Amino acid sequence: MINKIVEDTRQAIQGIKSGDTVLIGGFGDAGVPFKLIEAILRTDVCDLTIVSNNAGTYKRGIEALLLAGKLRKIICSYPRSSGATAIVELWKNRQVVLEVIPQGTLTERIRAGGAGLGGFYTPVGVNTLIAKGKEVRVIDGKEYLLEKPIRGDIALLKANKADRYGNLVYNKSARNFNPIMATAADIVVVEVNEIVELGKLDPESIITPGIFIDRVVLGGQK
Amino acid sequence: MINKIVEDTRQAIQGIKSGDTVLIGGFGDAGVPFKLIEAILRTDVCDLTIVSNNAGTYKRGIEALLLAGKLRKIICSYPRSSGATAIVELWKNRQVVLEVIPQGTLTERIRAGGAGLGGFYTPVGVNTLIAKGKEVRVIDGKEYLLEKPIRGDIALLKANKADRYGNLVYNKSARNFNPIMATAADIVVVEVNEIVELGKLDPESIITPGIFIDRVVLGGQK
Amino acid sequence: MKYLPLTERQIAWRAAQDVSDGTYVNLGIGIPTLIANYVPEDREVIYHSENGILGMGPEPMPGEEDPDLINAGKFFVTILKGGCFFDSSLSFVMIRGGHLDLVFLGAFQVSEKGDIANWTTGDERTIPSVGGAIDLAVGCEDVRVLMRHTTKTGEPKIVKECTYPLTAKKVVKRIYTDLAVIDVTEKGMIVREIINGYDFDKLKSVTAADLILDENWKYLIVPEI
Amino acid sequence: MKYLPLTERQIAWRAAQDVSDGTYVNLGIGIPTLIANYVPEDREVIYHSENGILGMGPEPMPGEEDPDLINAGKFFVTILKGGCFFDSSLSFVMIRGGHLDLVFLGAFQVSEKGDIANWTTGDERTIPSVGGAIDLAVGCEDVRVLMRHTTKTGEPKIVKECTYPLTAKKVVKRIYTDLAVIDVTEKGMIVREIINGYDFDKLKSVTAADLILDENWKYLIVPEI
Repeated sequence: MINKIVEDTRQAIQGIKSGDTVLIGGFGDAGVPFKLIEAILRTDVCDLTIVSNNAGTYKRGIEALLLAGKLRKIICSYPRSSGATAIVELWKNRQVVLEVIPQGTLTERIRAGGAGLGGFYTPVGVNTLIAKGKEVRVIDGKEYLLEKPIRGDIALLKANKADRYGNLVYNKSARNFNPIMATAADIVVVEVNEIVELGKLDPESIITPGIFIDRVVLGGQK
Repeated sequence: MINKIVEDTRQAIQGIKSGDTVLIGGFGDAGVPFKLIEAILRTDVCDLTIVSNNAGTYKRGIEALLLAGKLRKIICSYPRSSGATAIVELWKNRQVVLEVIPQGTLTERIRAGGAGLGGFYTPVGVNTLIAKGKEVRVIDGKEYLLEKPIRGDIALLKANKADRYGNLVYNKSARNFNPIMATAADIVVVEVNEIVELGKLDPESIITPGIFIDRVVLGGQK
Repeated sequence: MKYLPLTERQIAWRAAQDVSDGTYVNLGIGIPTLIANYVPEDREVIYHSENGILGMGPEPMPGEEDPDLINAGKFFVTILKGGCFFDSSLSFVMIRGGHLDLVFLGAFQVSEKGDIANWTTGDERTIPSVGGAIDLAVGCEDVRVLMRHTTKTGEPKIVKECTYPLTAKKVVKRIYTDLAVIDVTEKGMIVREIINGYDFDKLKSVTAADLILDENWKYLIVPEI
Repeated sequence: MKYLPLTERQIAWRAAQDVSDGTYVNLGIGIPTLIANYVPEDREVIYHSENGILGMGPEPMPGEEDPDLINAGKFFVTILKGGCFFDSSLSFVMIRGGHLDLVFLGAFQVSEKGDIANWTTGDERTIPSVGGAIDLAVGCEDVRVLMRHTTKTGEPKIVKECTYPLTAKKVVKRIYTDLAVIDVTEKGMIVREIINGYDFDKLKSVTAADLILDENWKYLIVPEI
């Protein structure tokens, strides 16, 4: 019998190890798996690379990981936010490596990682600092940059509801990066607001099919 | 006021012209916009290039277009099917150009066309006839083919329900190529089983947001 | 003659008049966000938010905020009838694939050729943050900029060549400032509207690019808001 | 000694025994499709259909066919509890991205190194049709082939090098035929099971590749079906 539901967040993140690349869902605070991130704080793993849209705020989520000294690198599109102080300080003091990627390129690189592609050509970033060190190629008269896939050792996601197969639905704009990150890591873990019986999710409306999910844990209401 | 609903299939396909590339949704008979295709038969456009998963069967759909002599070329993944006789005959007699593409590469090339990408590297087709004439590139030790985007002048889709914004939901496996083709043509037209009031489709469950859709026409029940 | 530069709200009001019925629009962070308040009510406009919303509505009533329903600036918003949610991947298919009709952005600088610099000053002390800025600038056929005509210290923001790191080349079609409305065309920058009490010569003196005065130029008139 | 080659159903039965609980499986068109009938009932297996179904169930009862619910072979199917629908793009993200646990395919030929030829004979008179064959062969870590050991005219289908146009190189892990079960390994092709009444020498005589007999080889025993 397939049952991806685990008892607690400690079991949920099992297998995470120092040096790992961790994909973390969310945009702002919406769709961030705060409980799973807290579980990392209770382990001794460190030297992590985080891939996420933002870099945490107000000492919670990714900012808590930064403050706990667990991160080597952050790959994101928008670290600057009101309430984002740790990343600014650590970046200034060169205590964390920061890689800033256009948001659409970030989504597409993660998708490529999950889709088994070797890379893609995007017009985004041509003639900018983003192009530094990247191959520029003219295709049908237009310039593009070659961008490579991103994959994680583990992905930490947040969804609204799950069943025991790991089928997921999200809530409003808390969907954001979660569905693509679900496809692009060796271990994919999701924190949900609610676990429902198999068959309760409409087959037409499941956003992330369970095939992408390894473990589901109840995270408590948002 | 936004109202993408048109009265009949003739209005729906307005703008189609000889020499156009036409994306047509469907897999087998499921999700094929038969009424929109019939509307093409009633025009004098010809010399069309069709992009679709199959090449029609039993004198209906794409096969009807073939029999009417309207097609110059078919780009598809699987022309051979029980009931597919026209494509076989015309191909043997070199009366139609056939380009066969692996199904996942076909979906991805259409998606790239809709997503503004210049191309992508896929491992599918390396060391096969598919690789003929294509750039092979080693990325991180693995071989990939460069594949280019596909776009249509017009896309003909089938969905289950639509509202006046063109938001769409599909029915079961009739979804198939329709959502990606919706992103990749200059004019995007959809034939639906039912038109519903704005607000009746659940914002969490809309599969194709109306932004991709130009015209909606009621096609009669499947 | 006395003159009153437009307020940010007035710049947004002016831009809002150009948003026609039935358009799909993305409003960048900053002044552009204000545009939604001033689009004439008889026009049905669908707002896109890059974190995965189409049909975004105004801020919610106090007490009705939903932490899962925010815009790209991380402020609480609502969703209107006919709106929908999707993931970041599909959101950027919309943006990069050219599916939006109109994008309004803020900018540090815009060049004569329509180059835009709006994501980083290149300052070593300011953390770079790009978000969807480049995608939005590159993806849409009709990119418009809302900004003050000059910096706080009076430096022109409309320039021959951007000195700040570029966001994208040759993309800006129209600029709305507190002094004028200017189109970026093949022939050069054409001034369509100037505020009352100001004139073309004064405008040239605060602009570091060549300007052409449209022979049918008009006063840039906005309501008090 | 007399021997009875397995029927197609028996080949499928044998392959089905290797489908463990909780796996995500794609069954290619032809003999592989039959596997679903023979997976032991205590195992929960999720079938993927490349036209956009996970959790595909058996064919519907007469009169309950839904033209919108078909499998990749265009036959009517059903969906089981916990199943879902998605578009072709996400379906091939699953396939090419390595998300399926097991893929069973038919084949014209399999080579010693695990190369597979199953999509075209290269015959000028037969219309080429690839479908998802290459994606399936390339995307999954565990690709297994079900086929008759020889062609109708007795030619070996397990060969040193494929003579038909390749589908993919070095992907097949195990082959189920009407005579044997053979693993494709780094060391070569290892015969794990042979049908009763047949032997290794006979097997070699109908195989055009080098074979190694597993020292723990067993009889390939299947029920009558």
